[in-house]
Amino acid sequence: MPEMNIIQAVNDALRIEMRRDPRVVVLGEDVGRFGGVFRATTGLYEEFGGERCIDTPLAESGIVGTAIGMALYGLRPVPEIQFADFIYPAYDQIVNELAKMRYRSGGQYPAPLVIRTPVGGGIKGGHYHSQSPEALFIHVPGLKVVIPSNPIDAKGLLLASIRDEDPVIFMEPKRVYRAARGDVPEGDYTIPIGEAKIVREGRQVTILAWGAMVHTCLEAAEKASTLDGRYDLEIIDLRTLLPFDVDAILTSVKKTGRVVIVHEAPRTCGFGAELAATIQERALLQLQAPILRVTGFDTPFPYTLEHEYLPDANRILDAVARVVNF
Amino acid sequence: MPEMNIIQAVNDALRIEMRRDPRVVVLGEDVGRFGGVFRATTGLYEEFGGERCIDTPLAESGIVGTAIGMALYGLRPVPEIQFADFIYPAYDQIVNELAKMRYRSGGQYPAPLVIRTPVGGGIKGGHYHSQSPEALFIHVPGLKVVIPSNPIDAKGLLLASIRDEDPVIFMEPKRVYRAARGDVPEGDYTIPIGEAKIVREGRQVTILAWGAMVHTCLEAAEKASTLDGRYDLEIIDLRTLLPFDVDAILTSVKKTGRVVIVHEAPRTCGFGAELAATIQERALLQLQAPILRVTGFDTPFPYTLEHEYLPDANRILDAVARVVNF
Amino acid sequence: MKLEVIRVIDDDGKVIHPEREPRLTGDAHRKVLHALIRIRMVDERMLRLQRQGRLGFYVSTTGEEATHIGAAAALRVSDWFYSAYREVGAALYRGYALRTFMCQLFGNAEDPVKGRQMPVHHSVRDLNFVTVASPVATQIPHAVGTAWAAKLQRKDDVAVAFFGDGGTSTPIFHTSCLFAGVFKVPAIIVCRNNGWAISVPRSVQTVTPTFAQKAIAYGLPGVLVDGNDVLAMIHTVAEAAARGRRGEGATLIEARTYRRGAHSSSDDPSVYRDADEPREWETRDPIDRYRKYLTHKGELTADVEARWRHEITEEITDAIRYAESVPPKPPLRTMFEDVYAEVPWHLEEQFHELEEHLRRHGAKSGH
Amino acid sequence: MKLEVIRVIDDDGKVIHPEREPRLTGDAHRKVLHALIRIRMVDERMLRLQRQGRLGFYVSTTGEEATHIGAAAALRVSDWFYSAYREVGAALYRGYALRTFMCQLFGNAEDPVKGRQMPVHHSVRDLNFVTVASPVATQIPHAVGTAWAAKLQRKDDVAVAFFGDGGTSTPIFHTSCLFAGVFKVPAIIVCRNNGWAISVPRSVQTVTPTFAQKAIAYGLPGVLVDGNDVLAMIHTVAEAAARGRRGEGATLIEARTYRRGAHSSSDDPSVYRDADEPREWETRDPIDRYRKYLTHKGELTADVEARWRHEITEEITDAIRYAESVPPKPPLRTMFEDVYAEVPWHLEEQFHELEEHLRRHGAKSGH
Ligand SMILES: Cc1ncc(C[n+]2csc(CCOP(=O)(O)OP(=O)(O)O)c2C)c(N)n1
Ligand SMILES: Cc1ncc(C[n+]2csc(CCOP(=O)(O)OP(=O)(O)O)c2C)c(N)n1
Ligand SMILES: [Mg+2]
Ligand SMILES: [Mg+2]
Repeated sequence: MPEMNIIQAVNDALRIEMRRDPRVVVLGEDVGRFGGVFRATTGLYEEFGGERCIDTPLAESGIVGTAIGMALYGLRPVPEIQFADFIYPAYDQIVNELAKMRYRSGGQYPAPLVIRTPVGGGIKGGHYHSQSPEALFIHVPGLKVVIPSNPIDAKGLLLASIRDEDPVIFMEPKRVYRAARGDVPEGDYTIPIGEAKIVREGRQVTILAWGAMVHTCLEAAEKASTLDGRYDLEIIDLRTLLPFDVDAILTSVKKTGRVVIVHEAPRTCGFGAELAATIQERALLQLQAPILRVTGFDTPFPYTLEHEYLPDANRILDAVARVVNF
Repeated sequence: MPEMNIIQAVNDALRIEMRRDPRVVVLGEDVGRFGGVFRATTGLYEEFGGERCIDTPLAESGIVGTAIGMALYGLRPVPEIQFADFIYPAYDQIVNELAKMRYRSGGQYPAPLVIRTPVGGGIKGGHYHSQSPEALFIHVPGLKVVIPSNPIDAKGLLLASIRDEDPVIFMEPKRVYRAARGDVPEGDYTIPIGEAKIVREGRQVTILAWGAMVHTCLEAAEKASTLDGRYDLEIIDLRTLLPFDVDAILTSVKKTGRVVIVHEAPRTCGFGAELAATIQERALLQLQAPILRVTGFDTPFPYTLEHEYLPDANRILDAVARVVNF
Repeated sequence: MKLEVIRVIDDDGKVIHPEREPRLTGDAHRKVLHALIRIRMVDERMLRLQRQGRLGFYVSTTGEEATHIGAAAALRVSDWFYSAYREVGAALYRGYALRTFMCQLFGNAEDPVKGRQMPVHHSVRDLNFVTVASPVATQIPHAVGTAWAAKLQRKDDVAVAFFGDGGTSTPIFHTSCLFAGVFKVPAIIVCRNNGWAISVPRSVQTVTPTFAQKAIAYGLPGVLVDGNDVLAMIHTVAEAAARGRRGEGATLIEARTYRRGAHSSSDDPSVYRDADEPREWETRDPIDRYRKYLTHKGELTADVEARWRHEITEEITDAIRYAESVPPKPPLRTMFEDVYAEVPWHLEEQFHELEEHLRRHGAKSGH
Repeated sequence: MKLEVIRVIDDDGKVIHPEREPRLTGDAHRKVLHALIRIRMVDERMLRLQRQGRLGFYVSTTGEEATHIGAAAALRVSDWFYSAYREVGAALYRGYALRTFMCQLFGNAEDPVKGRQMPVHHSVRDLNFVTVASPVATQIPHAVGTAWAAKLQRKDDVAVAFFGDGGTSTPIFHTSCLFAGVFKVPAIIVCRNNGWAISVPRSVQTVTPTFAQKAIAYGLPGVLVDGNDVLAMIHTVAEAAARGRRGEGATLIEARTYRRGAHSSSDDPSVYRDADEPREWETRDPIDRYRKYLTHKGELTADVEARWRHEITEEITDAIRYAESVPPKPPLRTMFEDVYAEVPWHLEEQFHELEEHLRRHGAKSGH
């Protein structure tokens, strides 16, 4: 199994699916000859030509809007939005059109497509190259939201997403695009949408995370275990944010009775709120402590102070200490 | 004090402020000669002329985008988005520009303006005339979000919003636009942004609601009190959703130990999630039962079955029974 | 910029441009006239029904019928039709059953879109008439994408998108036309300029004398056509479709017409519009003009139309009766279906929660 | 559509259109040349600094300086300047201090925008140079709104917005131009067409031969100007400003130029662009052309420029030294300020939470 990073895994998945399924087309800004500003579409233009790996004008609403029309006709478009921070001009097409197509047509006109977009901070990107807007899509019925944390999941989930019958917002954690490496199975495989993964077993506190934060949580767990083995953390990588894997979460919570949720997005009305609300609804009596959230702050994403803004192992451990010592 | 409905109260507030402050301009689709499709701007064109009550082309991004430019220059624009369902083409201007102007310019370029927009269902409007997108703005740092439930608050909060130094998304509950009536003080007064209001005192369960749902909750409380006075509900009308009045909420929760949150928007990642998350973080030990949410379902807003979709007194009472009998 | 208004007949139905006259059989002509009359009669009856409180909402197309009936007549059923809320006559022209049409308006148990959308938001998969949305102009990029997909798949389908004059102001109009131009797709982008966007006159949407000239911004041909001349519509759309099929790309069409009625059943134009304005346009009625043309041509006798009117009245009555006899609500579970291809756990739970609740409290009256 | 490219001088600095030649004093001319040379030198030095790892990111404007320096020279400081990330030379022209400029690039404790944005996202309230954003073209409606507000308040300020060729594809370009046309506001909308949007060539943004012709869609005058001819830029923007001040509304300008360098310090054009292309454009360098013009005119001697270069080098060195001496981070509390006019309770809490946390764990290294 070749070692790959997330970019290579995404690239591999796209290539496999474009070879397998002639309906798959990739479109977006700079995805063609250049292979994408993060190089995730490298080589696709050369292999599949400009009709299937398409450089578009600078208009996210046009990219998503025409991709919807393609999907309605039977293609399987995989539009790329260069940074999630630039997805908002397409927001109307995503939330009012794409998300509602199947429903409003009584099931006649589904529009399955996958919007790939890099998310998250930690790359010195400031306000507009760092955002984590997952909650803005999770709140919209009709969309699925997926975010891998590592190359193996990235490939399997992307293949599953392209084959899914529903529109998927596929978020890629750009901070670990190259840093997260792994031995990725060759060829075709999928990882089911909707299944979380326990990336570290533990008995004391359940940590819920996704994307780049999974790595920060692992770092925290490592650190915790050296502190006289004081904290024994169970880390769940949600992988799919909608529909999320409520069973995996509740099973863990019933075991540990303590929960810390970690995300980069601003706290208020972030996805952490939904998880906390759901858990207390279903497992209040099992909770030994309040569910805490370690998140980005309720400010625009800053430039110089981004590492103060982003959750890190210390902040996670502080929250862990609070729930353990509650 | 004249009796007014919400539309008249909004209209009164706009007129008062346009008379008082020459910087205030109103702009939007059909707001001019027609006075708005809900007639909230009636008479303003006649009194203040087409330069201060402006019919625009059909482009929400243009309405909000140019209003930002006006605000930067020193005006106090009050753009109207005809239905909140149509706000998304302006979403980029709202979340990436308006919300971040003051912050990203180091405080040099604030853009105070008020976006008025009708929200909510119950008027046979289907997918596109019924949405309650508050969570999509609450999650965005830099915006304030206000929603009155009655004409007295509508007038006082709108006047406060226009005079506020920050951008405000001012949501108007269209279902009770005409139905909610009250004796509205004449002339100038404001109601502070950020303060909730206890609209019914009670000891047994705290009900959190806003907009049209406040009336549904009152109906539920009424019904509950006749059921052998079984349930004694305290109803808090949040009025401002961001920044929300955490003290008022916690004071009530500490008294009752039981909470039901009611909103029209889809459940997942709605504002109810944030409230539940916050309350359990701060008052877990006071909770006698899980915090329950009675909300719209996670589907697009339906047409025929809208009253099945919308929370009503019975659904609220079911949740009340569950938290009481937990 | 001066653009010629494409016409075939004058206001009296006389041919003024024989070189553009579509070569249709008598039957084909009569089918078009029948469709025009039928949607006109449907509109009248539905507005009455709405005023009687039997229907929640309606949007009529009176005076503007030729724009979309002409387009439908110029295209194949295999071509994709992306309609706004005011061109549903095209679905009827293609064969959409009036009973089904009526069930959609009522949002009842036999509504093909399962009571999920407001009246007039039809969707007819078999006829490639794509699900209508309320937000203005959002369908344009879909037509462009569909046309693009057809091109990529080497099919010779074209896609047409209709929208109003207000629609040209939307941001999505811009990006759609741009993509259509850059990728040279067989799309036909039709602005049905009826002079008003609710209360906002055309002069507020743009200061340009025409909408057609906006094509210049996208490298598209821009055609201005008399939207009340059904033959000119057929001619123009057929030419655009032929261009598209020849691989020459998209066309932007401005069809000049006029909204004679209210914007919708919720609107009252007397507040903002001079009552004389609509009257003026009655003299340019598309049905009258076409009827005269066909009569001159000897393709129509008075008794034919009388018979049609009788049949259509019966047909509408039957459809209403039918729709009113169907259970008024789709099954509860439909509310939770089709959000996704399969109902996910949270919606399954929400369905059961509601079902259980209604079992205890009894179904909703409907308020 | 054929549009003349407005020029004043040819590639050799010879006046070919004396009727358009701006009437500037020798000092004014030298101020313009100095500004052109200064931003060129700043760019070179900053890119070097970035490569040395002393600066996080940089965007240069090499070869395109005349577009915005010309505009700045044609306008008053009271006119509002809405810049993209590639026209910050205009702020320097207006008097923005290089030390402050440098502190912004470093995002340090003296950065006027408090370390909140990436390098080159300046904001200079005193000089009416409005806070720069990264998303493309989002500033255009703000310029239109500002110009509109000035008109409503009977002030004679105008507002200019700059953006790239890619910017014309955005939906907000469309609605902005439309509003500018409909409300006849004194805005100047400048597309700085430098041939590329990162790796995407101009030919993918539109199939039209010019961007200027898009003005026809909005009823605006559309002017095509040689963006490497600073005199032509001054002339064109001055005319547009005069039109605006006379109440005649907005102007759309396409300034033709070329991005000779990489898109930004994160980009590598060798992957997608023929290396000869930029070389061709070196012969049309705006500084060379203008220098020749001024030399012909007798307004410039060689020693002046040598002195400037020396001074500017010193000035830049001083500014870098200064910026590197300032504490590298703004105070923690600034992260929570200016989200709102006053810090609300939840941000106050979050600040204390973080402050307390850092007190216990020690400040961040900065990674
Ligand atoms: C994006 C959006 N904004 C506002 C509305 C509300 N609205 C519904 S129809 C309409 C006017 C549309 O006018 P036009 O495009 O000319 O079409 P017409 O109704 O004349 O056929 C408006 C403003 C909407 N549906 N969508
Ligand atoms: C809305 C949006 N989409 C994508 C990007 C990413 N991006 C940054 S610059 C750029 C190209 C801009 O090209 P152009 O407008 O021609 O300006 P230039 O860089 O050539 O000056 C892109 C695609 C962005 N900043 N904003
Ligand atoms: Mg219209
Ligand atoms: Mg460019």
